[in-house]
Amino acid sequence: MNLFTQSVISGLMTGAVYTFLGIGLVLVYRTARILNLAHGETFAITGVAAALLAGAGLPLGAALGLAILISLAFATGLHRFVLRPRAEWPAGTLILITLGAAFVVRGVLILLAGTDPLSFPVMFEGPPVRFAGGAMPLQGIALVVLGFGVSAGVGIFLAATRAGKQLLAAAENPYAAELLGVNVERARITAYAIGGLLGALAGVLLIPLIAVDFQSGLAMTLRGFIAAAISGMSPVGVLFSGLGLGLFEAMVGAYLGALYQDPVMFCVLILVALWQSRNIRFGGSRRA
Amino acid sequence: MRKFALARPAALAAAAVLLAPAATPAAAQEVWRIGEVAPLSGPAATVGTRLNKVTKMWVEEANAKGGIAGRKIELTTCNDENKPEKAVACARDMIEKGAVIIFGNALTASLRAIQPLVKSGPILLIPSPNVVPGADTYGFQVSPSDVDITEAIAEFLKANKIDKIGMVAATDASGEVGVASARKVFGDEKIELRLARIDLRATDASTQLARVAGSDIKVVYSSYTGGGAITVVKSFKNLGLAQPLIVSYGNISDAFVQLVKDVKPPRLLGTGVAGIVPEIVKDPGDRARSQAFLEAYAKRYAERPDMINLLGKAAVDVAEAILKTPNPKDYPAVKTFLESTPIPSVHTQRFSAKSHVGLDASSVIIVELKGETWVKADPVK
Amino acid sequence: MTAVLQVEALDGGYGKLTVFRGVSLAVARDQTLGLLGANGAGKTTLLKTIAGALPSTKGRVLLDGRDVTRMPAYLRARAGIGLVPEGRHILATLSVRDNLALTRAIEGHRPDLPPFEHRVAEVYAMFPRLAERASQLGGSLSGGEQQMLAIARALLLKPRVLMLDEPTQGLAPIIVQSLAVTLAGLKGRFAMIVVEQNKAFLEQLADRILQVRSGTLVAADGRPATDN
Amino acid sequence: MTPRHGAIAAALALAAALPYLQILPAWTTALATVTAFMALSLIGLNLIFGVGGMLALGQAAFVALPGYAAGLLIKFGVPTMLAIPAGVVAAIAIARLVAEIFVRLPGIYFAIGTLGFAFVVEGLARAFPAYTGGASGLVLDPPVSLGRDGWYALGVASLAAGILAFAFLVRGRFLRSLRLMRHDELAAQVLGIDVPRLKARVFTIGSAYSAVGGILLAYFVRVLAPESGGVNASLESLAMVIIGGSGSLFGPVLGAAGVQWLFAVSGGAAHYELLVYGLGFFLVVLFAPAGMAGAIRRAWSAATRSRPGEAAPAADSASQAAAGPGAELPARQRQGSGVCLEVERVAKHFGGLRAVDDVSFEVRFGQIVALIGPNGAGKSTLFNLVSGIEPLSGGRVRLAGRDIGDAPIHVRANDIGRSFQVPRLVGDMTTLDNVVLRFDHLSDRATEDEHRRRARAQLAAFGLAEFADRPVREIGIGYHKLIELARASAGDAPLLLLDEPAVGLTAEEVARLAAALQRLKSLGTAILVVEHNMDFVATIADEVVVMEGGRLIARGAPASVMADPGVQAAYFGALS
Repeated sequence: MNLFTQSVISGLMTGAVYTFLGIGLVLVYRTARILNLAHGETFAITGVAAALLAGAGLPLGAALGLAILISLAFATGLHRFVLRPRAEWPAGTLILITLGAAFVVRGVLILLAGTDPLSFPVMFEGPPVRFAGGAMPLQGIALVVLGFGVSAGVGIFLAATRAGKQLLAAAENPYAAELLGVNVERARITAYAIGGLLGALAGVLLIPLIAVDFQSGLAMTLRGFIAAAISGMSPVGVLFSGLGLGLFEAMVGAYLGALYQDPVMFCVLILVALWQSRNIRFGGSRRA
Repeated sequence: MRKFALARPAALAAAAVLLAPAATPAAAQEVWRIGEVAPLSGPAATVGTRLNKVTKMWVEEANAKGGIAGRKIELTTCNDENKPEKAVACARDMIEKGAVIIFGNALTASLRAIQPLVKSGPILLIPSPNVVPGADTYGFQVSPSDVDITEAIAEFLKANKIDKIGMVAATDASGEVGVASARKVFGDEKIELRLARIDLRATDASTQLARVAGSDIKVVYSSYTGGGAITVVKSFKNLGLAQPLIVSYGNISDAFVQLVKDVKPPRLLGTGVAGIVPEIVKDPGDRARSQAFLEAYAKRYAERPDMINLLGKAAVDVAEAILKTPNPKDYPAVKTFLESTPIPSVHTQRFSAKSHVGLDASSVIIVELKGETWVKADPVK
Repeated sequence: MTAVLQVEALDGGYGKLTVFRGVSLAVARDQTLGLLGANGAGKTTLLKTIAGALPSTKGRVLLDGRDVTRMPAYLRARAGIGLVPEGRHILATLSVRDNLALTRAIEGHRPDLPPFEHRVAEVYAMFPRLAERASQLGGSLSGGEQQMLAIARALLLKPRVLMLDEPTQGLAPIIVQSLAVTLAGLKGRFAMIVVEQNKAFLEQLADRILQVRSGTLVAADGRPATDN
Repeated sequence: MTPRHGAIAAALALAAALPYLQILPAWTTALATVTAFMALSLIGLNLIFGVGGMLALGQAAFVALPGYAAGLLIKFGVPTMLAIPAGVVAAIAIARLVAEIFVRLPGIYFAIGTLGFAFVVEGLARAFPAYTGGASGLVLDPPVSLGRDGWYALGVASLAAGILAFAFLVRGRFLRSLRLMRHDELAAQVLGIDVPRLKARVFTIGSAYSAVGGILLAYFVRVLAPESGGVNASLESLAMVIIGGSGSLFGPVLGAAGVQWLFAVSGGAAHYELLVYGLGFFLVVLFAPAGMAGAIRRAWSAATRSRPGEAAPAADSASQAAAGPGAELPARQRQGSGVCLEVERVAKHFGGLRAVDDVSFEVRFGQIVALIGPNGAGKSTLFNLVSGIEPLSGGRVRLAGRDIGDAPIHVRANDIGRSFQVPRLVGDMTTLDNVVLRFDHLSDRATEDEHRRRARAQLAAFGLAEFADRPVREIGIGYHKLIELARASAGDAPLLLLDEPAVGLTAEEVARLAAALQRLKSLGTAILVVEHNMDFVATIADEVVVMEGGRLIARGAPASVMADPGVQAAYFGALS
């Protein structure tokens, strides 16, 4: 077995997870100006729901479909019934509301699923693909392809399509967008729906490779947040920051030891935060 | 300072609390107060809830029979959320309220925080292999220690003429203890150890496995418990590794089997006390008790008991023996009693004045998953 | 007179705070109405309420005789109420062209709409400066250019009624002058309401001037306005 | 002792006795002890987040650091009694050091940075088990053995001391400055607050609370696990502060006690506690942003039907009566004579854009200079260069002969009063407090009462006395410009920079403004105004400076400048 190849494979898979979760956070942040700490809950909800439904005898496809719908309902419901009526509140308070929502989900999931981890079968079965002394499961390939592919799609959608630009405009200045005929509310709920869908997809693809439990949500949010923060909340940047984080984690794990992963990785995060904020002056506006 | 004008409201609230009907319990009949510190939420919730199920079952059964030595048991379970400060608050309160026994159904850091509190009693029962209480304390461990478990693995390797092992250990406390035991035991036994740590957040263990599971390695050991263990097993399968994989005692459960049944490595082994496979227990008494517990538990909770339940059972059996002594509150006497009397359980516990660990490596077996049940492991070729 | 926009006994404000009360006015297709008033008099709130960005608490707003009082702002924009808001609200991170393209949200909701390219060509002809800077970011424009862009955006809506909130604010006199010329050129194409503090500017432009005083409309001479 | 103090004392005594009374199920001495230490450390987070508005997502790091520092010292042979205070000092020193980094992180980046720091501390604690005890936890032996009651007494006493210190510290000038900084950092700088330093100070003091509470808790528990310094612990701390009432004196105590009690009383409740806790937190942030403290306060004022808060002090009301509306500006020393502001060949480049290019002019004491020019001519940039918001690319700025080109904003603020195009007042504070803020940060350090008296007189001089005790947000927007002018000119700064002071004012208000400026001028103040309203400029200005495209194109008396053909073409165009 070739350790380097395997590290790259592992890094790609881990990076896809970072990106998958990061892009959803970026999307909601860029359209609704909210750092959604309940984002990872869509991952946990999907996983727990799919595992329970599949366990109850539903065919896997149906269980996954239903689970994704539940997760979508959560993501859009959070916006529609909780955040939207409070759109005028300060950003910090809205962040805390999403944290509260994450806590509530955690409380519900422990009641439904107990404390044991759950999982469900992979969608892409078959022997792993082997090359250059490494092995990659089919589900892992799907995770990498969809993770980076979908995230790139979202990035392109935001930067290059009319609907994407409307979404960005709705975020930057909802009042102006509304006066120009943009249905801001629909733009926002679309963002939450896409975000929820991405979290759910990440769950569907990743959980068969690991497991999920009641407290997976916040951990996944944090993972996405790290990627998003390093990218400077940029929909294109998060592709690279996610990939970089994944490779970094795999390489450190392989050659340095997992114990040093966090101190090094988060020192980098602090440095990146410093670098990114260098051009922001007091009051939050960018320097001309 | 009008922001802080809270004084009168606070006084009023306090008065309201004072005037509320004081719900002091009437001087009820004497009971055995027993405390349990267990993580029911937080990262170690799996362990805490499983041990708690056994403790609860024991209390129900004992009280249904009219209690022990004529007294009913009053169990207080305190959720420490796997935080030492909570564990300390829980344990201190239990001691204050006159708990005769405390079940330390918690993990390493919490247990290390509670231990000093029982310097002069009550008895602290510990079903965790990661903490070895000193023989001068009132702490008693009903599980084989992590060193014992590692020794059993070493025995197994030697019996199969294997002199190299690959090990994946988490960056948490169990991994830390596991690594220390492995270095010591495998070093003593001249078994080459190849080691990789894995972060708790990891969603893939393939680099770790790639590092430790070379073609020269005949057996891989994962000391990981819980969700992380599943990641290791699944990565193992994905890499298509052919070696037998040994998982730690915490994974010898139905829940784990359900999670890995589709992704089982060619051979999945595990560590555990023999009671988990009653058929191979030599002592007929131990065998009968194990069998009886497995059945009773399955009936009560409609699920198969696992290793952690079994260790919980060992703890409640010791507790029952203590309550049957003439004066369970005479802690020095109880300590002497435990140090001199074997306690029959799913495995007979033999504490001594030199060791407060009731079981040793001889009680540990290497099991293997066949179908959906764990049986004694076959040799490794 | 057939009014394009008719406001009947409208009350509005922020939350529980009523800013204006009992406002009635009507503007015909070829008419420009000037609203004069000091800061805090309620002019901006009134325009925002007519545009649907703020809810009204009483009264009605009719566009071409159709009651739009319950319509959200984006639907009113699609129906033909254009507002050039105070402060212009240019999207700083989008290019000039993308700022203009935002108005394409109304396409498909208005059968009479010429293709976007035609409409853009029309506003570029009116503001050649914008055509030169089409790919520049909105935030990099000068104040006067931003005002042009804000007006151009509103024009792309093919409004039935165009409302301008303090268009001269913060502009240098030379630019104010060219703005007056531009707006005069638009007169007659649709109904206009211009809110200003600059009386001279309004007098150049408006057919009729009303004053907003502490939330009510009065005629320029101070007597109660009897508009409809 | 006032009745209020008596009530506080009674409530605290009762709360302290609560675990012994056994009337609250599961509220025991040990739990109360843990809660007390936790609440003590949360006071720090409350200062940083609740009062200072800095979203610190990694505060638990500073709760764990002193224990680890002490443990390390003990490992190297330092006696425990010495190692404990040294550990606390080390933690505070680290807080001071990292504060240097964090205070430079605006908004969300501060949250990210602090979050990262918690991960680093937790990770380091795990990575070096030989020094930190690793994941199994660091064992700490208390140097003295305190019994149950001893620990509890220590808990209550340290918490009481912490609360008192907080109440003593977070008031008056410090509290006002924090509220302004939280509201508007630029305005804070312009009023003379060294924002990075104030933030660093708040962060350090808050972390000192965390450290003291943390080390007491660590020695009570005897074991310190890496998780106690990590992100989850930090988020839980934040949740407790919010549930208790962020920004309020008793919030941390109520939050810690409420959450700990909730978990204790619902112990073994078959997993329901997480949901109860989650719902509790969620409902508080949704419906009771002021937390438990706010709810209690509201319930209390509803019960007594009294308005919360105190009447203005008697001395203030007396001076208010003395200074009737329209009174003259308070007597003061005349400003100097000669040149006040000297702008010499000043330039500012943004990349290739020359926003200000080789501009020189001066403003003398007792002179009003108007800066005019088309939009984008560089007037605002020039203002920013003079007040220090932007660094110079070239040239010099002198104030009364001193070169101030390198001085930071808050240092210049002592000599420069500035108003903004859109007034930057704190809406939640009274008009008076908004003006007192200006006096707070001038180099002369008079007493609080003196400052309040001067601020009241200043408001009276601008005809604003009636608004003094009302929050600014309740006052019509038309007055905000005038209030800001009163604030900018308070404290006799030799130079005033006024950005479009007449925009949005009625004719009547413009007249009042002109009169006020004339009075300031007569006292010798140098005034530089950016303005578009030419009538207004013609009335007040002694000299006009015209800019176009970043360059100065004309300078002189209003009438002659306006007649200049170049200016006509560039600026007035067809209008004339």
